[in-house]
Amino acid sequence: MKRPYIKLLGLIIVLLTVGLVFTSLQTSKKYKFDTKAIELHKELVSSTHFIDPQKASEILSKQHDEYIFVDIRNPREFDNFHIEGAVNVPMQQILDDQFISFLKNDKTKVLYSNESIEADQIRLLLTQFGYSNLFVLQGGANYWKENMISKDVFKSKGEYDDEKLKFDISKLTATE
Amino acid sequence: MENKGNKYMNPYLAGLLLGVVLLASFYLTGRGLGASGAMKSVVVSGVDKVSHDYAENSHFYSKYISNDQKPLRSWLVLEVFGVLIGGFISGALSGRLNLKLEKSPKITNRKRIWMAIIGGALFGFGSQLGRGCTSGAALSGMAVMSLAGYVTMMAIFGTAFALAYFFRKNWI
Amino acid sequence: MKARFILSLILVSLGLVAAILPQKKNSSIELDAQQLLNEIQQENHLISTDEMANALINNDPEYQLIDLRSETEYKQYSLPGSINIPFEKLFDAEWAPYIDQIARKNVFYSNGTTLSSEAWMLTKQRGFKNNYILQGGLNEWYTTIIEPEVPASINGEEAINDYEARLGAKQFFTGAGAVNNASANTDAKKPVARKKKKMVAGGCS
Amino acid sequence: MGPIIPLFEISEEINLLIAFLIGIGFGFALEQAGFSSSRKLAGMFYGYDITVLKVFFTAAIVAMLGLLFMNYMGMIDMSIVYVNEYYMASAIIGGVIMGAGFIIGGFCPGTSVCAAAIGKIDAMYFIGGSLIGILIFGQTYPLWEKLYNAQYLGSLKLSDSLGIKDGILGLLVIVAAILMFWLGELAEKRFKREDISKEI
Repeated sequence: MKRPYIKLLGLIIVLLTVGLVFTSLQTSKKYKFDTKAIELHKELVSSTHFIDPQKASEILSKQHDEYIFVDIRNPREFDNFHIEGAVNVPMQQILDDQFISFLKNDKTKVLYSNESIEADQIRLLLTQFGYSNLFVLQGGANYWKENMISKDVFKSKGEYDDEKLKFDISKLTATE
Repeated sequence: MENKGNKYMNPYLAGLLLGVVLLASFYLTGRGLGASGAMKSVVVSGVDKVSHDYAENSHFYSKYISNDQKPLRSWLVLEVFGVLIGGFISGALSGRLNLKLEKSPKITNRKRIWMAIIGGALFGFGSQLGRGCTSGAALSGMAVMSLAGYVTMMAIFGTAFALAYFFRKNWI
Repeated sequence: MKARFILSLILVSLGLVAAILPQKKNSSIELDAQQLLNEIQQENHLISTDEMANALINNDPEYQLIDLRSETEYKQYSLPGSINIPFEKLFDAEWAPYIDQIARKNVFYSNGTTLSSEAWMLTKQRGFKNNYILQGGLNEWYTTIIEPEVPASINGEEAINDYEARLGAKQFFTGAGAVNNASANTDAKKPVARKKKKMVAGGCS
Repeated sequence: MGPIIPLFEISEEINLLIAFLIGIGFGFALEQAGFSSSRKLAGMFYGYDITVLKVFFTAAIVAMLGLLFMNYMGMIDMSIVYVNEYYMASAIIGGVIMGAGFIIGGFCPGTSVCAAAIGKIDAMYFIGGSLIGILIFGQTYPLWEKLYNAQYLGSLKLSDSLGIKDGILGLLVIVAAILMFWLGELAEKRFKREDISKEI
């Protein structure tokens, strides 16, 4: 064996490694989060991002222009029932370019889903993605549907806050 | 003439090659290279074979054995196995394959073997205490700028230099 | 000699460049948005109350319930074996060994699902693994486990089986076998194999 | 972004395969550099052959620079990369013992495996000795446990403990290494021993 072979082999190893490193450079299109989780956590603790149905109905009746209701359910559900004036952006497609530009405008967006959890998660996702002015409608479409009496009259009854205990806790503690 | 193929690579080029391998290891696995860890795995699994209960109760061995994990099926063991193959390939390509006891002509074979065993034992012991050997602690540690890496490197080479005079017969 | 000089020059200049470049803090922990969106939709992170009740009955050590509500609420009532990490303290250093670990499945719960899903989103973004959500929270726990609804007969055999299982679970959680909260709380041990800062286990020792 | 395996949850088998491939590269580089010869390794301490110094520092510098630039380009998440934990006492004492082992035995564990692969008998004895040493450590571990865990300072980086940027430390290491290379080559000329150089 002569030396050139060894040099060649060394060169191949180097090239392979370099190639490996650089091929992995071409990653798919990534949406980087801008807001760090810890900052977001502080924000969640210190301020609310919920809008209760009462306030939402006031907004709607006064026809505030700066608010947009965003329905993140699928089109079928949207066609079935939706809050008047709401825009349908199905959550599956919320990261698509067309909607991203829509979500970028300065208006206050109120997200809702059937209940509030999915909307809340999507809101967190978008906030982490650098969007602001996002709120979540408590109770979601389900609550809205039950409590809407006529076009402009909204009767708030029952519980819309997901985090409110819906049963008597003393029943549980009494059994100890 | 037969020694023509016996030449080693230019040290700087070999260093570059080694550095690239090390870098690849960091990039792919997030860890550097190592060797003594694999030897420890061998020892641990040996002790485990001999007496599982003993290994389980020992503070030292029990760290490395758990029921669903075989110490020999680890990253470092496979890596060292690769070193064996890689070294063999290189030796074969450069015509350096032959059974040989390398020593200074001033010492006997017997002495060289004992020296190798004692040196190995010291190195094995030290690598456990120092959490890594020249490759794992010093080389990989230096690449990631870890203080432990630099300290270990200086301790190894410093001691070796300091003691070199006493063992000159072995090598010169 | 000349080659050596050039090589040294290259090395030093590379070093100079490295010294001048600002030190960036990269974090791979941030997921990309699409990935997170997919995970939200797949709902693999939801643990149903039935599943959780089953795990508790079987004393499954894999699960660690984490109560995200306030301390007062936690003291009033909590699920057996749960530990209390109020939502505002989620990222406090003292809880890091619980939140960022690989040994057990953390199941976040609150009264509803809002707090737990927020906690999940945040831990997810920080790259912590093994965090789950108790679906529907305590409210659903109550309606499915403690006071399960009697299925209408048309719901078929499966629903009735479920119901029977739930009745058994109810017995477990409310009857004589109910776990005392005070002792359950001290039960929650630190996870055994805590992963340090998500680093690769390495070195050669 | 790397490191690839921990981030993308690559399966155990592939991980082990990569370990094997990296090991081959490692072994190849070591053998090509001449680390399979104990007298060449020991030569560094007598000045007649400073290959070890050259290879070792070149490799460390290449990997270090690579990591620095990869970090700058956002290709690697250094917070996941393993940084050796620093236990001051055990690092120093362990290092001293290893140094003694190095000059007596003529190998370190990695090079001994590499040397054994091409049939060096002394390397095989060295490996056996290492196993014995590890076994001794394991058997007498309770004696050392305190020392082993003393003065834990965490995964400390030299740059952090000096309070300088990683890049500046990198530059310092490069300059120091070039100085050492220069001194080493002078020593090589001064302590040249033809007979040994041929034997190796």
